[in-house]
Amino acid sequence: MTALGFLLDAAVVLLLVGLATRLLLTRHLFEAIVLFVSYGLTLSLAWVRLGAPNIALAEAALGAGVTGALFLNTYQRLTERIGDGPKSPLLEDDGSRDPPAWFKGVLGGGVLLLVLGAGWALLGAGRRPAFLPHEIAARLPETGVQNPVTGVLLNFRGYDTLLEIAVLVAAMAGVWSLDRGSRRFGRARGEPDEDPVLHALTRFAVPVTVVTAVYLTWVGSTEPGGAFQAGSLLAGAGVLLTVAGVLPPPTAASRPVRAMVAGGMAGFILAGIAVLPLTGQFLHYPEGWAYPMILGIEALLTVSIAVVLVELFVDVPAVPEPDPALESVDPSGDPLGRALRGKEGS
Amino acid sequence: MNPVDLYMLAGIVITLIALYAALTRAHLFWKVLAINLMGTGVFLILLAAPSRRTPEIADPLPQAMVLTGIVVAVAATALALGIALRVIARSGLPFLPDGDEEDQGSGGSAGEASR
Amino acid sequence: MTEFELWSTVVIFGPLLASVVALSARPALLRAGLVLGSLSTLVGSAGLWRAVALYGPGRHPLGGWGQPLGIELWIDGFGVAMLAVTALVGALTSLYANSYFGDLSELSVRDSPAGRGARFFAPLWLLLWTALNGIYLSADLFNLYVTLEILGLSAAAIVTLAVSRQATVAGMRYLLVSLIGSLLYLLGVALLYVQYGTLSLEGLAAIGPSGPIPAIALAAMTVGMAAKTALFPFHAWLPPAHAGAPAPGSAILSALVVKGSFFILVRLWFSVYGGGSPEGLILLGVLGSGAILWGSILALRQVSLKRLIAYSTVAQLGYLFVMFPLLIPEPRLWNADAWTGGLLLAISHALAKAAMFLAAGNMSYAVAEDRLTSISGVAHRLPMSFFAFGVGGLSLAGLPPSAGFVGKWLLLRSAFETAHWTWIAVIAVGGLLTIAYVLKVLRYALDRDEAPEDFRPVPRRMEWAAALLALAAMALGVRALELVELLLVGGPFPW
Amino acid sequence: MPADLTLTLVMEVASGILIVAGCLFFLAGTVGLLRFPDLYCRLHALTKADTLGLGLIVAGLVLQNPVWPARLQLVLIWILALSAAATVCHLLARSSLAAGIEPIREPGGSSAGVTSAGEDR
Repeated sequence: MTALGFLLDAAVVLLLVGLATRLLLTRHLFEAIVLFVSYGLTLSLAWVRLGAPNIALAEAALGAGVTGALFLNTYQRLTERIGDGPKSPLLEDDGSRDPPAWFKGVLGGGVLLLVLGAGWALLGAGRRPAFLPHEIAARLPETGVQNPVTGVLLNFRGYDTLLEIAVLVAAMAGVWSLDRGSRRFGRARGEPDEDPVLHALTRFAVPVTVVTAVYLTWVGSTEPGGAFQAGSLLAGAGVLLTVAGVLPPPTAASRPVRAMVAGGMAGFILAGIAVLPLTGQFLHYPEGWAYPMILGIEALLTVSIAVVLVELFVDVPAVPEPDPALESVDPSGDPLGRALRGKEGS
Repeated sequence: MNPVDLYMLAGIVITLIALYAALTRAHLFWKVLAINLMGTGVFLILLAAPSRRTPEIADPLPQAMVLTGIVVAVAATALALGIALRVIARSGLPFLPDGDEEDQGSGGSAGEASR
Repeated sequence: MTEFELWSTVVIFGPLLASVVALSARPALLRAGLVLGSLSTLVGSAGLWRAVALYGPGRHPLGGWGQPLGIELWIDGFGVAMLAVTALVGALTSLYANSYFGDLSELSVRDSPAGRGARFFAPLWLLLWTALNGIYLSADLFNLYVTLEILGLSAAAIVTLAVSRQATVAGMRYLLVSLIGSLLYLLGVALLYVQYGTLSLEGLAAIGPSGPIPAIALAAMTVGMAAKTALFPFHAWLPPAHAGAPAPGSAILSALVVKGSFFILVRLWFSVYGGGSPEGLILLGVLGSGAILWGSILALRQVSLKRLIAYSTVAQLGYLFVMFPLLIPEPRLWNADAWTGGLLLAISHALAKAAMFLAAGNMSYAVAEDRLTSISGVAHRLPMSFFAFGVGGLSLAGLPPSAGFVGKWLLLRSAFETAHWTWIAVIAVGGLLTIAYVLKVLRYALDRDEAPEDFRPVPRRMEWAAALLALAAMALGVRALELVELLLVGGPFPW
Repeated sequence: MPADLTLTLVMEVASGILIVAGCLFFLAGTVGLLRFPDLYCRLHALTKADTLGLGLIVAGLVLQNPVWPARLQLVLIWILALSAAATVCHLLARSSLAAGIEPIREPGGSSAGVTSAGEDR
């Protein structure tokens, strides 16, 4: 069994390195994106082999799923723009813009040296006594949850998770600030897709997905699962509903959408502050309150994460032709000033 | 060789070839793809190496770090693709112009052109 | 609940909560968010300053766990000084931004290319502010990584708020550099965790990292952070990004954001690695000298105002790295003059550079152009902005009584004490070049006798914000002693 | 006990056969994906062979697993994968037809058939 296991590990590792190399070397964008998704799925196999089912779930849903979907969606915009000309540099990179050979050579040599050095250093490192894992295991009962990863994420290092949500919100605000606005995606409300099969799948899959997401959020305290995995599942349901025209695409213009995006973070911060008078430290849950508070925070986060992911996926704009007014270097370096000036002139 | 060693070495190799690709592929989408791969390489090191050094107990802390890292990578990818699309919308090409080109541009020629 | 716990909560989660408020993006709430963020950081950092002055360094074990199990905030003089200057610059820049972007909303935001994006300046900036405050208080390797990512994403988004091709390209490049830099940092974190099994800076400092794996880790993290700090020769992304952003964004990026990764470098090299290796310190000093000379020469050659200031940032960041070799002249010995001098320079650069970018923003706002030739005569119409730019520039050049003067003087004194003549020469030449490029701008601004005709009035608040920052940079020199005392709490080796 | 042991042995063997058969279907599906001439044939190969292969593997695993909830979960996984594969196949074929990609009528196919999966869109 160990020999078989080793063969499987070796195959996974070879596949990973092979896929990565091919995807970085290929000149065709579509191929690269397909390889990226395959790479992500292979990687989640690797996480299972390394005894990390929590990560395998997240990798399949977020790393391969959402990221792959983001790339495909963006790719779709590019093909719309160039029509049928497959030789556009947007989709086929002939490498003519790559840096000169000497740069590649020096960098490649450096990278090779680093691979050898780091590999040698890490393989040479011996066993060390593990302190932290034992400590985490010993104090896990105090966190109110039984899944050690959830315990670390939402109690021992809850602050990191709060800031991680802030990263998502920052990316969301950044994407919104690109002002791509209310591009119609799929169909408008009240104009359901005429395709009966898609409709049937939506009606069947969305309830199942929602139930599974609720289950994943809830089970995250004892078993693999949690807000991020559940949120990305819920996002899948949201994308399906938007594509089928049941839900309007969420945009920055809609106040409930903004409220849901900010809600998870707001709830998390307020929970952290609420316990301050009782325990004196931010996010230090009072005794007996850890489990309900963690569950409440996870539920809020699940909704927030789902809305952010749907929004990031749906809100990809068509790429317009270059606008001559904006293409040239802006002389003032200050478009607001220029915009105002245009206003006054007219 | 222990299977965990394999994953750790794969992590090192993937991190560094992805770093190489991020710096040498001019196309923006490959840069974003390469940055994603570089992240996964670091995650492999982060998860495989500690369990190699302390095999007697599973360590949840690296798992929590990798989970956080995956979410951060998705967020960064979304923003990077958004800005890349705008670069294409502005210049028609998925490349960043050379630094020098850009430097010259702001001062002399473009300023004159706008007159 | 100790004072440390109370005020550090206020200083980090105040602006984070404010970003939630600002995300609603109604004009009234945007303003409310900026006010809430500014007030909480000002009050919080004042509270922490008081606490540090009374009790020395303190800590806040978040979640009640303490390191190594949980994350701790560590509050010492260096961190609080950076918090305080960030609060001051941030509050005045928020005031400025409110007029700069608010003015636009009256003119029907919808029609301008940047308009609707500008609604997201406030939430992005408040998230960025949170990340900076988080960095200055964090005592945990992985927590620093997460804050770095918030910082990088929101900063790149702020650059692309300016919609021109130049700004978009600069924002893209900035984002890529920032992401690669963060991942290099994360690689270092992974290696250190592999070796020592802890993420706590304090725990690592107690162990004293040494050996091949920590050396590779330090190298990876240093390259990543140097790229984010735009240390020569990784500086190429900085000028287009800082010059291309909207004026308040330029001030934030140039004055504050680059200090975040600089702070991490100082923490790593000194607090954690206890000085690292002497060769490494000298290498960083040499790169810093390269930045001073190369950045100043390029600044002199620029024909666009904001680009000149941006290159000046490249040069001024060089001084902060000259501090590295001077701080540890001999192993196991640290020089208090180099420490306080280098950090005073970092602080005064924040104030002066923010003043200069805001003043430059006023000038190009008035004439809608950014070329040096087009601002000729602006001094007559915008005396206050002109004054702000001049005073900021003189502080940058290190003329008394500015804070820049005190910082440079301390740095020079430490170099004299240890007879490091090369560094002295670099600092002196850099100062002369700074004066040269500041005078170049002033000459253009005073060029004509009469004011330009094609001129748009600048809101008073925008002028006041720039002038107050410049005055602060000057006044800091008069009150430098308090800051020096603060910076010495904890020193470079707090653990 | 011997009766139980025999039963267990039979179950083990049956489970093994089912799983191996499932893997063979996956192999066939993959070969079809790589070798078939056009999109519609490939879709056919993928969805039909892989769904059946997954079903066989699930059946094999159900025999191995003594816990009833886990068995139900396995079957649920198969049903979900089945419906997703069917729908996706239908949507792909429909949008390809709408985009004007003609199915190949004659056996043997045209020259377009030799492109690899990654290259057609």
